[in-house]
Amino acid sequence: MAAHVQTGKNYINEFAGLKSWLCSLDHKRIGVMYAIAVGIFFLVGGIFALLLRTELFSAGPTIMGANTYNQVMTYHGAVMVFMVIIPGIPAVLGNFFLPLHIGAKDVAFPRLNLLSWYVFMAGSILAISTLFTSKIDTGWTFYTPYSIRTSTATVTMVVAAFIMGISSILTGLNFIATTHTLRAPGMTMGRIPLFVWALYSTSILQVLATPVLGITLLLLVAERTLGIGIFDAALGGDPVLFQHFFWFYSHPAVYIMILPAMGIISEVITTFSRKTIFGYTAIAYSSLGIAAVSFFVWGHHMYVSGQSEIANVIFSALTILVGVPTAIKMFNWTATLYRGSIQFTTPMLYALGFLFLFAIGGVTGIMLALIGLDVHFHDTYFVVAHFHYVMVGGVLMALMSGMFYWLPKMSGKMYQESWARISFVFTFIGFNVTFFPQFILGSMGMPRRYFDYLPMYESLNRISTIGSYMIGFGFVVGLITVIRAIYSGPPAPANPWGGKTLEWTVASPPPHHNFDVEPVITAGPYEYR
Amino acid sequence: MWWLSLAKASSFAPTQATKIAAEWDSLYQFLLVSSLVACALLIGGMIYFVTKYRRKTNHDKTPYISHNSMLEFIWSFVPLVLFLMMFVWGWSLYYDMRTVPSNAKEVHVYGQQWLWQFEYKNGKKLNNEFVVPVGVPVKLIMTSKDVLHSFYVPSFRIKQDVIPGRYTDLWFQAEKLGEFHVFCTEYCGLDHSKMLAKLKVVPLEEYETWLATTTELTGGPGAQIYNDKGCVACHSLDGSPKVGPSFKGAFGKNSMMDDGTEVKVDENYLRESIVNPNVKTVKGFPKAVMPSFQGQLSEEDLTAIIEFIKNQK
Amino acid sequence: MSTDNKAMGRKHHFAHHFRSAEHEYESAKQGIWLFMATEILMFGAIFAAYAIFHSLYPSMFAEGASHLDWRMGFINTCVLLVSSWTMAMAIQSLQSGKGKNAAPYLIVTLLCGAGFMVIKYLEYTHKFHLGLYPGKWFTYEGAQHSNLALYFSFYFVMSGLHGIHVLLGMGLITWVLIRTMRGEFDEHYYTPVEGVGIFWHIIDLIWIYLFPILYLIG
Amino acid sequence: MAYHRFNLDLFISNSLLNWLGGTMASHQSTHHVIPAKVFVIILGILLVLTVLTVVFHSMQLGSLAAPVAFIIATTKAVLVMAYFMHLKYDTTINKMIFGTAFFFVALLFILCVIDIATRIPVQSTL
Repeated sequence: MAAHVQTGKNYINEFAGLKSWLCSLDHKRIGVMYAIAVGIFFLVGGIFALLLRTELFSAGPTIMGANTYNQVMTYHGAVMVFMVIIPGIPAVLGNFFLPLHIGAKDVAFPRLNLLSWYVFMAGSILAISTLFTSKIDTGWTFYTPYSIRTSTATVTMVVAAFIMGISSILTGLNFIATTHTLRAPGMTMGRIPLFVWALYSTSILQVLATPVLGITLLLLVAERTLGIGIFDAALGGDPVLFQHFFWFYSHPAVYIMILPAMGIISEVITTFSRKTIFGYTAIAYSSLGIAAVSFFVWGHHMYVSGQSEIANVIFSALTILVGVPTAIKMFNWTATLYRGSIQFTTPMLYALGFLFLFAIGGVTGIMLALIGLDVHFHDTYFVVAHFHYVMVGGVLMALMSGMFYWLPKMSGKMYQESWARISFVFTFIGFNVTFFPQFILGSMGMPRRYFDYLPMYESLNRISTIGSYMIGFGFVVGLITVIRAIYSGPPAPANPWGGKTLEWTVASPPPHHNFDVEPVITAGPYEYR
Repeated sequence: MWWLSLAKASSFAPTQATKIAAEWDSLYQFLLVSSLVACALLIGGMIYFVTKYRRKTNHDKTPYISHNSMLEFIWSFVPLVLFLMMFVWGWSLYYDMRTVPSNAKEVHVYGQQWLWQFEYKNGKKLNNEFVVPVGVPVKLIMTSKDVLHSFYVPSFRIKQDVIPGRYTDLWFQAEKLGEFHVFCTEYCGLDHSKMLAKLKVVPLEEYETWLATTTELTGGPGAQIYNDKGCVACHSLDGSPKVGPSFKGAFGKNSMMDDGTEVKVDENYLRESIVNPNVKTVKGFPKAVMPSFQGQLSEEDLTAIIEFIKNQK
Repeated sequence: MSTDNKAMGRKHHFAHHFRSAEHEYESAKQGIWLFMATEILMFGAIFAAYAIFHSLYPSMFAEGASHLDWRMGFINTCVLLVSSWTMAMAIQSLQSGKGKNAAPYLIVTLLCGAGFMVIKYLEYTHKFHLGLYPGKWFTYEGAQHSNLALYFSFYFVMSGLHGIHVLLGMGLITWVLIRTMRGEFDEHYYTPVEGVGIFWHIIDLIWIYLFPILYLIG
Repeated sequence: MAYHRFNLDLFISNSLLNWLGGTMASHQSTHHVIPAKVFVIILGILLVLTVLTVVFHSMQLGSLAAPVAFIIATTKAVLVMAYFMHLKYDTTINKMIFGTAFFFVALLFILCVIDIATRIPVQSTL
């Protein structure tokens, strides 16, 4: 570390100019470019969310008509799922820290890594371009036969999703090869940090699940252009088969979203309790376990879709199995706090917020896994509340926690603690105010994707809309804090939090080639003695 | 059971109008209470640890506890057993939901874009509302005429998708009299949120007499087609525009198309708009939403419906 | 050790983030095999859909298959098998130091690929001539089953997607052929050729299953 | 003093994790080269099997036709994978990667068939 401290060279100022960024093969720069793209798309998705909630403030048309509402609802889902939360943690924080965590100079295929970014940008721009043509109103799930009949720009959006899928496959492929072959000497699979275990399981899901989405979307395009009739009942096809193929990808996709978040939580809770993780092997194995079992459970999205009763029962039993490893992880994190020395920095606050919200998301997930209950809850706001608790409460809280935890390392600047805490408080309270009433709305039977609702649901929807503004404010404050820190924050030391993983042994921001001398690993990642 | 009464206050599910709804509520309340207990343990434990083990100095020494096999086994095996118990209870409830009693009365349900149609065995048809006897099992045989819909009665805790090209069934036995909401819960396009229906539960005798009376719709055969073919879902008779323009006073007037041309509303314009609706669209109305009725309407049906539209002054 | 291609081509040096050429080769091979896994999954899903619909409409699928000319399919299978052999020989000759005759093998593979596409072109035009288009464009009269179009939807989607992959493979082989002729590969460095070779074998593998399922059983 | 201070609890996990790590870092010095003669034999077998497929088809086996054709196609596929794609002489990780792909395709097919085959058809009684 001493060598380049005198020269003041790091991955940001080693080369200058836009071209050096856009053609950079450095995994750290590609991570930063992903961060900018995902950040912008997160704002776009957030604006759609606020439009949505404002419309639902009161019964009857408030600020838009039914057609516009259906489009806003679809864009909120599609932008958030395909462009924010699937690439979010793996592409931003994963690209930046996977090589640093395993003591490597770069990912296995740097050129493929840059190609993934360009493919992702091409897909995203094509998806956003549908906003200016005839938009889409099919819901982010593109269920047939409606997605075949509607006259909106579904083909463009589906091709865009296909292209983003390719980017996701290439990232997953890159990370698996990196984890397998580029670990530093002595870094056995039993000594890699849990964030790397999480990314490894996520990459397995990305490589094995996304191709099936690819062929499903291609068939949907062929359905609209050639009318092939596989998913269209009018020609003898079976719409439920589309749901099978779609959810075969989309349930592993929700684990592509949550597993990296769990990896960050393992890192943050360990560092800020200054205590080794409790049950390293259990957490590593449950990441792999979740990745494996996630391929068996997709049928729980289709309990009332005309799926046979026997298949329903089988899928319900398998869904129960996937609940167990998740519960194990929650218990292990809580046990890590026991007799630790806990420091309430913002990353830790967000991580504790994750534990709180993901616990509620988890128990409601078990409720939805039981077929008897799901018949009433399916496609109501109970399901909307459940997946927002695990996605916003889980993945985005972990993304913010990871962002603040690694901002000193990525930018070399410290953020302002007070403003960051304000953003946490608003996000956390606003989140509960928005989505807890939706559990009640759901059990009262309010269906989802409704532009207009019966008057009896109005008061709870009002509370929910107010809450959504609080979340919006919280995330915007968080974003401003990050940007202000990057431009005018005080310089950050190499190891501001006392972390034990490898990225804290290099300077902040790290040099272009990561490690001056290749580290030799002799012990586990969390050695708090 | 004490926990039942505790949970009853906190469960916000709508009124229990069938025995299955009662069973459903007891499972839901059990899960509510056990979730409350689980969250209290987990989150309470977290808050307790976080407050008790706050960082005192910057050089705190923490014990090196890497794992505890017994504890880890317990908190893996116990949740598994608990979840499997809940799964079996959920399964038995689902079993009751899906076994249709043999003596059930049958009602046929047709879902189409933004309208529910009900048909009884004696040919009685009506839109967006239907009547069932209390205390008698009723079986719904459902299919869709265009895209996916889903028949959902919150007070009965029943839901089943309605799929084009295939029949799906659903059964219930209403125990309470009164009127209950029916929603469509599978996204089906523009007026997905307007696709509501009313389910009236009446005593058996009243149901029998209601079934026997055939209400004669005023306005001749055209009115019947206006209801059966679902025109009512998008075209109103009182002048208010819905998904499509209203029929009131439409005939004989010149109306502006969305491509700016002016067209006189006469027989062949109406005939063309029914058989091939996407050719001309009235200004201000969504394009390519109306399905084509090519081959669904016989010649005299077509003239009857055009006649019906003509005398909507 | 053929010295002349050393003089012509640059000596390959492994990338900075690898410890040795062997290390780079090993991770490159893993990357290639991971990509092959995604290809198998994509085609596997469409085969699964085919099998499901085959069991739903068995007689209609049999009628569909009767319209196909199995002789064309048979020739195409043999053409692809030979091209797989020449591809394997290209890599084998590079590995055993006889780098000079790698290029001819690659050229023969390209020609076989082109032959495959020509035969497929003839099949397609013959079907279009009869009106056996996929899905809603289906204008063939005299079909015993009303939804025969569904069979031809599967036929054109599966063989079309496979055809696109053959074209992609031929593009990759051309790229590798140019680099071979520039003498960039020898017995120590031939990873791109092996990668393209494995991709070509996957295409052949998929056609090995496509031929009996589409043309014979139906 | 690089002794191993970090003890993994379950013994099995330690050996499996390190085995997983071990295979990946193994360095073969020279790559196995298959003699040209073997390739010619493999090509011959493949062509013969293709002819066999057509012969069996023309024998009108009826319900047996599909399994027979599938078995022949699978043997041809295995031959191509083992020899032409060098999978026979490749590291175990690459074999595992390629094997899991087939496993998950089979999983998708089986669970879809479980649903479609066990649907109880409902008829309209109008």
